[in-house]
Amino acid sequence: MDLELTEDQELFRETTAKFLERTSPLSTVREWAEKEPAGFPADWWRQGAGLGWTSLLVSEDDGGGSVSGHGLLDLVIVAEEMGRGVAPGPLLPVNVVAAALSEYGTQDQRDRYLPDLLSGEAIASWCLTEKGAPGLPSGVGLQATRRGADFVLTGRKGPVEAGAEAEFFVVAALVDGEPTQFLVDADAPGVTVTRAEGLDLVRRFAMVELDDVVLPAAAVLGEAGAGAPQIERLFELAVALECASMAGVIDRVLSFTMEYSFDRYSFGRPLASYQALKHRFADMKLWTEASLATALAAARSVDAKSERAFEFVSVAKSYIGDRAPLILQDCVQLHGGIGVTWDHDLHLYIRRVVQDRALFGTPYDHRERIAQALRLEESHGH
Amino acid sequence: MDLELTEDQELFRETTAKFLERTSPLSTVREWAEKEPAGFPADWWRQGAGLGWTSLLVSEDDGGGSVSGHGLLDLVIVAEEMGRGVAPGPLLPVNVVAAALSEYGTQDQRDRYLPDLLSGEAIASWCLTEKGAPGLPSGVGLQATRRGADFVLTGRKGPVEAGAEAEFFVVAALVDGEPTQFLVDADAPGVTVTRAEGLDLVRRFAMVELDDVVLPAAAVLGEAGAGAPQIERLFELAVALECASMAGVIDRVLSFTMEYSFDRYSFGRPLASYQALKHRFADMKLWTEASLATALAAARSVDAKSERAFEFVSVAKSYIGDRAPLILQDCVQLHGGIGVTWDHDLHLYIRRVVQDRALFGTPYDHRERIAQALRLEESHGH
Amino acid sequence: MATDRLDTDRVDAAPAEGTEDLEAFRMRARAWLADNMPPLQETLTPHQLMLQDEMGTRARELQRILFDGGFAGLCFPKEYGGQGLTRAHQAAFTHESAPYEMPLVLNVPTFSILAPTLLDFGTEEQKRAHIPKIISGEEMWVQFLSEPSGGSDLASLVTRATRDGDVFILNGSKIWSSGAFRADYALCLARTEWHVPKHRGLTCFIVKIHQPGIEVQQIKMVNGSSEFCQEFFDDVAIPAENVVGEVNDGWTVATRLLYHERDAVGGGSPYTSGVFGGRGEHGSGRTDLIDLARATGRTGDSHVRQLVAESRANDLVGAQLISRVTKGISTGKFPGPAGSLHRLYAATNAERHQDIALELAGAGAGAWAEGDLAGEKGIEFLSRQSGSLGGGSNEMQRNIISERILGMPREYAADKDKPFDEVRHNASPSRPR
Amino acid sequence: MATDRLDTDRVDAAPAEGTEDLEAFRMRARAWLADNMPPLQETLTPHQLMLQDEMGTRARELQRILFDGGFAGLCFPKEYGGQGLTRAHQAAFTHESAPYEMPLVLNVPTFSILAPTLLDFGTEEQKRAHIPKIISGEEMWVQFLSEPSGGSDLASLVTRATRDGDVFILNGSKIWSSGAFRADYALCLARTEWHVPKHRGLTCFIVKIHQPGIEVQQIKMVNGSSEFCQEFFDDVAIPAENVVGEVNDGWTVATRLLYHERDAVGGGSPYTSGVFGGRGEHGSGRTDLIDLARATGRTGDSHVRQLVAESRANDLVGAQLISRVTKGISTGKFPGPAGSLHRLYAATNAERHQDIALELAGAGAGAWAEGDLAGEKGIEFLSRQSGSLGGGSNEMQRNIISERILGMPREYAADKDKPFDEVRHNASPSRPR
Repeated sequence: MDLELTEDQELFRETTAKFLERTSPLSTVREWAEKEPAGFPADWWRQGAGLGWTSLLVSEDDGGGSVSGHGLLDLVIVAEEMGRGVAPGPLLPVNVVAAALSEYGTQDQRDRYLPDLLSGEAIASWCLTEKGAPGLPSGVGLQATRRGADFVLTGRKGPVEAGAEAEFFVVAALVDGEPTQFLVDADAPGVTVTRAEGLDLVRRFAMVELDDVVLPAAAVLGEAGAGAPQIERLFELAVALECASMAGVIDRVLSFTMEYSFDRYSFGRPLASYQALKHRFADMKLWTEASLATALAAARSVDAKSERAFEFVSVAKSYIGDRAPLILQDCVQLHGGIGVTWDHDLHLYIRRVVQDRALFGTPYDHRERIAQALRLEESHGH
Repeated sequence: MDLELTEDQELFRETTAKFLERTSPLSTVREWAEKEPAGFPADWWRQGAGLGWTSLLVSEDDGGGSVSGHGLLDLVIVAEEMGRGVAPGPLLPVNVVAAALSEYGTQDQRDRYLPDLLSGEAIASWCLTEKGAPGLPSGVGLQATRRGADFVLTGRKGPVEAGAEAEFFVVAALVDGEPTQFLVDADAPGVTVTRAEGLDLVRRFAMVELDDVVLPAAAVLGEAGAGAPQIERLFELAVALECASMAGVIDRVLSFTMEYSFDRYSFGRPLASYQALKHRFADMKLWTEASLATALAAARSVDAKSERAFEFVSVAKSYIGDRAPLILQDCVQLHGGIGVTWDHDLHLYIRRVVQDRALFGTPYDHRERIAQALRLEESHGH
Repeated sequence: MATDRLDTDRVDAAPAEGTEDLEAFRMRARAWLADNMPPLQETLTPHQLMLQDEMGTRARELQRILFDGGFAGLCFPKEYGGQGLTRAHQAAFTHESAPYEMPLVLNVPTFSILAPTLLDFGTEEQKRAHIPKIISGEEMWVQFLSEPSGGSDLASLVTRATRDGDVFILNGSKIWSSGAFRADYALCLARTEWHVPKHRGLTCFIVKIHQPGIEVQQIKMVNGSSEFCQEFFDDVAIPAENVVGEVNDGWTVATRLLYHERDAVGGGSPYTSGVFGGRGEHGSGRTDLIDLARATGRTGDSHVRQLVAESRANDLVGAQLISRVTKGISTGKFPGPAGSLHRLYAATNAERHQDIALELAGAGAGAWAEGDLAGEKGIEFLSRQSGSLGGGSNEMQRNIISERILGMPREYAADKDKPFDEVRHNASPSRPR
Repeated sequence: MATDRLDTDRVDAAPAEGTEDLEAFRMRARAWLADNMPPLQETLTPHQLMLQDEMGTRARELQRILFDGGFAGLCFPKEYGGQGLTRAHQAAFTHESAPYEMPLVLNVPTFSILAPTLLDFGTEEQKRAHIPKIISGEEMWVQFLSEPSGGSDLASLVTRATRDGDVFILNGSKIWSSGAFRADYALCLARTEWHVPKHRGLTCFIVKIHQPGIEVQQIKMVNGSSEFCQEFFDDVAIPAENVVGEVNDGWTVATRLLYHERDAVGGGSPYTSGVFGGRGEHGSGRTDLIDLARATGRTGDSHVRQLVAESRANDLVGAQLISRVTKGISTGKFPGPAGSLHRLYAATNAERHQDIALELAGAGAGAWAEGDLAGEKGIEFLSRQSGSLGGGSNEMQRNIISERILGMPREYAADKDKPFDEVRHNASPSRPR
């Protein structure tokens, strides 16, 4: 958690946390996992939107508004709390798309798409990732060819979060080899959305197939061929949210595992009194604080549009992405056998963290970005 | 230590250990490090040769002979004891060259070189490694070109153990792209030997430069172009000896660190009573036994000339090469500040292990060999 | 514990006069297997086989074929229906059996844990009644040891058996019994005396599982498996002749059982035939990471190559360690608890294997198109700790290694020498409805 | 300990009225540095500078330049010769000073450990006598805490100070004092009372180092450095007015000293100017692994790229953690001992850095032609644990984190509440000849 929240942010955090606790405790998450195709009821998401979950990255002119003047720093509060509670909901894709529209959309595009997105009526998602390529901006390979004044997209995107629920997509593609983003309606001819499998119980994904999808020039976000900075920016927003989510998860799990170690007795002593375990808790506490620190540093650099954001999000994602699964598994180990049963909540957290770790660049992918930032030559030689 | 030594082997081990204890305790090793250019007095090595250190891999016809009928299994006993005592001496290079002569040499070559090698009068070494290439058989790049019936070698080899003390070398080179080994006298025209720096205090290295060194066909070991199996075989012998040496080191260091933990009191309790330390000792014990197990399995497979030897030496080297430095450093940590002082013996062991780890293939190089053994394709593609 | 008297120690004695020559045995086994055992179905992984509901029935059938062919219970004594052969014979048979479908589910716990414990501490009547039926595939056994309240501190169990004439009345609950729903008998440890320190009030019983008063519930695990069970006992009457060992000396029996369990989980048991993963030596035959590297097109990436090779090396070192430790124990150079070494190795190697798999799976471990190999690795990662918890946690193994192999001071136990009813312990959870 | 009374807490109070604006200060510092400080000699690494014999003299000269320019002791109170500025000013100055030669050797321990402790517990006379001279570069200080017999258990020290009228007579030995041979004064903790529990019989003294009865021996370390010293005291008379804090309450002073030490080693001290490694934020400027990867021609190998990037990430996360922890402590959201977090992070990251360096060095770490970078890494690896031992071992930090941050039960201490002369402790080694 940010140690320097404003009073307003603190209030916002409490409101969010209480809402999640009341409306989607883990028992409810498990229910929704069984019976809600989207992983959550539509009405619940609209209520979240009412709390501001969809509008923090959008300018006031477009109907948005932040709590502190730093929209992303407000939004990571929500992401962190959602991690703490393994909450469902398309927080990441909706906000990335909202930011894309607000920052790069024409007036027409904003008028058409933003109101429903902000109110929670509509869901949208970002199609960046392609199978077999790293989930990075550099992994975009989908070709958009010109046909007269139009563009034609053919290829596959995915996994796409909330893909089956989305009414439209921002699709990253290449026009003449240059990154370009398009707004694509989910019901446009040639778009086929198929549910994918996923590790998280309530955060759902889909594959999006585009088969000769014809788009007018008005569907281009910004200008054709000028999408690279957009994609990098949206990618940094997405990664900052993932990092906050993972940080929230480990902070929460470490905390209840600590409690368990105080309550559970073995050989007449609480588990918490065993030095070998104490030292592991010390390491986990260290890694958790380091994760919280780097997640926040990443969010701040992205919020400030700093030139360090490129590296800072990759530092955070690679560090937390490595540590978080290890922390959670050690927490399983400290719980003993119940930790690997379906009825215990630990696996819900592992699912969330492993998914966050995997999408929008694995730690490997992000270290590769850091290596590039360090100008490490890719070919051999002295 | 091998749990299945024969009585003769057990006696041989004791004799070796007692000799080392008597003639080269660590205080003597430190003295020799200061004043012996070779790292040991020549007479001491002749005494070791008298105990059989040079003849175990040589057939009885050639004046050699083993203790158990399994020369390498006898020799790793010496290597392990030398690790335990950080003893000096060109055990590895002399035995590799002796094996090369005995297994591949002509009668003339054996008559000329072996007697002095076996008696300890002469020292020899193997020139495999080249700078900038992995220390593997595949790293040989030195060109030997034909000039009439002769061969001309030009290039650099090194680091070469005991290079400055060696009277002759077995040099691995390429003839028409095919591996070929040559016997090269250290005083042959065009051979320049320069001392190198090294981590170990008493095991010395040199760089060997060959500048238009002309060799007759009689200097070829075996046949020109048929050196690949020789080089692989000698490499496996060398790695098996390194693994035994590292295993000896960690077994010894773990043992005296254990003792220290019983004797040293902190907060009124012996260090050995702290669970966090106990668990680390348990892990170190596990890794040490695993290291002893895989070192022996490697030696056995090489001794038996098994087809698994290729993989087993690389498994052992990569495993021990990774674990041994970590075990030693944790032993330093358990000793506290005195563990990083010059006067404490721990650094002598670290030097030995880091050097063993580095030469004849790092763990990285050996994992690359394993990947090749697993037929992992080197180029991408489905 | 005077282990030198125990039946299972005989397996490492010199082979009896007239024992079949190893190579002759190997040839005979090879021919017989080819004629009698069904080839392994390559489409089903051993893990999938393990999860099949029908596997119990199938295993009994397969075991019967082995039994009829004279290849069942190779290392069990002849007087109880075994073949009285050596570890080397068993290893040869296991090697030869790799291409065939084998009744692997019987290996753990029936053959490797329960049968050896019964051999060591059962009465002559108990052994003659059960061991032959175990070897023929007629009886499957499980252990009723752990309890929801217990964790690593097994001896603090609170399931009670109260003497009532010729019977003991059992009440309480057990957990983590593997496959109890399909098994026939259990060795059950219960508290028979409360006013003595915890180890001294326990008794071990043979319990018929499917009888009134016993309810068996399968536990759903994170990977979807329901192998493990929890049992609830409601006034179950156990005949006094079902006591194994002495009354109130059940801890001795349980200790031996745990010794066999460490051996079994670490892969060092001489009583098992066949091995998961098909061909190759113990644990060295896994190819899942190679398949994964190929499926993701990353075999040429040196980071990936390093990880695949590391995992391969770890597996082979594990097999080499088992050889060393079993040799050390059998020659008396290592103490009995040395089995904790390969047990801990296997568990930590399994963790590392899962970590490497997750790394190689890349983006596909989070969400994936149906059937992707990477997705399987995401699912498997949920169970990463399974091997580090079952059969004594890694923490307990490290205690054993440091205290009983290295001789370091024992951990302070707040309940030492105190009557059990005066010690703080975890409450038994109430039965779910 | 009522830390709210301590002088060093003032550094995180709101800046005084009229404090110079940060950006104005930065500009002024930048200009002054360019005019006055010698540029960093790129040919000498900071580590080499550290090892130079002459560095003490050189540091005093450099510090005098800073002092004369009004840029010395930025965060020290004005009444003792400092500038009374904020952490932010200090950070700005450090950033600006990166291209220049700075008196880094004064940072630890003089500025970051001894001076703050003196600020917190010295008498007004002691502070006025020493702090200004410290800030001007005239006095270098060290701590005399650890003893050969002590290890992590500092309070079990056996150096004795026996009262004799107006003086205390000091006998015994201290070790691990950094740079004592070139320093002027020490804070020395000695036992003044033996019949009470160990913490309650200690007193802290100001000791002039170079005087009869004190012998200072430099200790040769594995990397060739001789920075650390051992001292032997033979009937050294210390005036009673040199007591810091109360007699027999030296533990309070030492505890605060260790707090400042954790801050210093972890990189969180506000009292230091300049930073090792030149440019960049704390610890983020290291490029040795990049240089190594280039020197060995392996920058294109993905395994190598991963490791270099991991190390870079670890360094940046370390800097981010320091910011978080110092903010947490200064706002009261974290307890004081939270400094152990970044202290442990820095130490374990240093270990990992060395491991990665060894991996990247490859074959060259074992034997090498003169001047090879890989060989340097082999040598450096010998000192891998240095950061994990100095200033409280990693084990002590983990105890502190678990017990004093997470509130877990304290480790059992066999000497708790026992008079020191009844407790088993390690003997003091005899003096080497």
